[in-house]
Amino acid sequence: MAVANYTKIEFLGKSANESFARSAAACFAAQLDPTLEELGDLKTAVSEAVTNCIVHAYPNEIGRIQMKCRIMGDDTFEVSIKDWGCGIEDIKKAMEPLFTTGGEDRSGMGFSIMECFMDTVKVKSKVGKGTTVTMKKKIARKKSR
Amino acid sequence: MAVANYTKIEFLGKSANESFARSAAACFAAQLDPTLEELGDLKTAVSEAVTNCIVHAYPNEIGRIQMKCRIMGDDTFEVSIKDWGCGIEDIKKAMEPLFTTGGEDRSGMGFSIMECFMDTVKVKSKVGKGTTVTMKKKIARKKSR
Amino acid sequence: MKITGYCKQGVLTLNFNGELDHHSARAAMKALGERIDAFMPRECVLNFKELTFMDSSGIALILRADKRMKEIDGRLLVVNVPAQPMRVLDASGIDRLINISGK
Amino acid sequence: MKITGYCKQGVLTLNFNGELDHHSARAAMKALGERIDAFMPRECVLNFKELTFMDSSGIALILRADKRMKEIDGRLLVVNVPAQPMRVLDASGIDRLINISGK
Ligand SMILES: Nc1ncnc2c1ncn2[C@@H]1O[C@H](COP(=O)(O)OP(=O)(O)O)[C@@H](O)[C@H]1O
Ligand SMILES: Nc1ncnc2c1ncn2[C@@H]1O[C@H](COP(=O)(O)OP(=O)(O)O)[C@@H](O)[C@H]1O
Repeated sequence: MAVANYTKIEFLGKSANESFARSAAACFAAQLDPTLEELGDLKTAVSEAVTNCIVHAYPNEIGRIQMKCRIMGDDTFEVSIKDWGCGIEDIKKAMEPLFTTGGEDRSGMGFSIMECFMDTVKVKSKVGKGTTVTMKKKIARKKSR
Repeated sequence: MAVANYTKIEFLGKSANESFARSAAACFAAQLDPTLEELGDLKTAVSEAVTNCIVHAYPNEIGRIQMKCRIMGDDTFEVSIKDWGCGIEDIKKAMEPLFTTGGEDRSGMGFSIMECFMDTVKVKSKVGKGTTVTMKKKIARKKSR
Repeated sequence: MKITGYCKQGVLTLNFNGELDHHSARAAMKALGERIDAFMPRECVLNFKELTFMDSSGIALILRADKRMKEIDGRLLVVNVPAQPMRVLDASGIDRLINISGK
Repeated sequence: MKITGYCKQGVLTLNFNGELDHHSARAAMKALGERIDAFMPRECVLNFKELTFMDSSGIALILRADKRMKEIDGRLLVVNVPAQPMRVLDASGIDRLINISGK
């Protein structure tokens, strides 16, 4: 499927940038004229993935995060969030509901929410190298709603 | 002055991205807790600079645009907008009010508005290589308002 | 950007809803030009009440609308201008040429 | 994120205003814990009416507040939950453990 539009956003893994990242993704996705619910779903999924970079990938430093947003010709919104942090040893386990290495501050529901709100969620990771989470969601055309 | 936070955003020179670019800049600047007026000024200045890349730098193609936003330690917001387009031959002339090479669709007020709404506007350009516009604006602290 | 409007007793009122930038300006100019040509009003009122953003593309649009109205011996008014578009109009000095009033 | 509240007849009501994410959760949890400790209420009501965004950080916060309330033999209620936070609560299944009501 051809890419109709894209943006690449690089930012620091500071918690103040969580709201920037999800808002920027939503501003870009606005071109697909999504419903408020679809927009909320995208923002939530991006917020989870970006928070994971800040909390888990870079526990002791302020690392670099890269977010790529793509609008595909078939009105699918694709977003990938990449870090160069600690990586995930067992991806399958990490994606189980309630699994967390984050203690009481985290719920272990991050990946479950991404999977619930997006059509597909793919995780690529290498311990010591970093993690990329790629998510897709088809936005319904206004006419067919 | 130390950089407290930054983001680098790359996007295509499609006119649909004008609203994305100014909104993304505003979302990032939100960390400085600007007034509505300051936020409007930033959005307007970014809109002018990004539109110039799309209209003037890449008249016959969809080029690449890069926007860097920086929050400085002294609460200055700095934004630079870069293209790899046709460049500007006479920068001084280009910045004069009402000067335009864009015909009836353009007003020739882009640079004047940037200069009016931002504290400083700097233009670097090389014909055939591209243009970078760098603008700064100090955001007043809430307490001292 | 959505433009709606009506013509009553020679006064064409056009309501601008949304953001007026380079992306939306061409379609807005077309809609405006078509309506002026269709109604040939003696007065054209651009109602900016619901205009959420405007940059210098809006200035070009206002100047062209003014030119078109003068050609048919009519006049142009811009009314209900919100704060952000008003700052752009102020910065441009266009308020010395066109009849503009705020919100 | 701003939290305001009052305690009346053993019922501590806390109003959440703004976005509840990882960035704001720590301060929110601190404010919440301090108020529960100060008033030792029999009921704690989290009023989400003005909560404009919430991600899974909010789930962790609710679960901790629930745990703290159970320790002092009280109960936790979450009320006036807007659409987006409600979708997050639904997806998490937390609505089976906590008393939650929508807007
Ligand atoms: N970007 C990442 N880098 C390293 N580890 C990660 C990353 N994202 C997730 N993880 C691991 O996966 C676990 C589960 O993540 P998640 O489902 O989002 O829940 P939570 O963030 O609440 O822990 C995390 O606790 C962490 O161990
Ligand atoms: N990024 C750019 N690349 C090439 N030329 C530019 C660029 N930005 C501005 N210019 C030149 O400077 C002129 C004045 O720009 P400006 O004041 O923004 O007014 P306008 O965009 O309405 O023409 C333009 O007409 C164009 O010739």
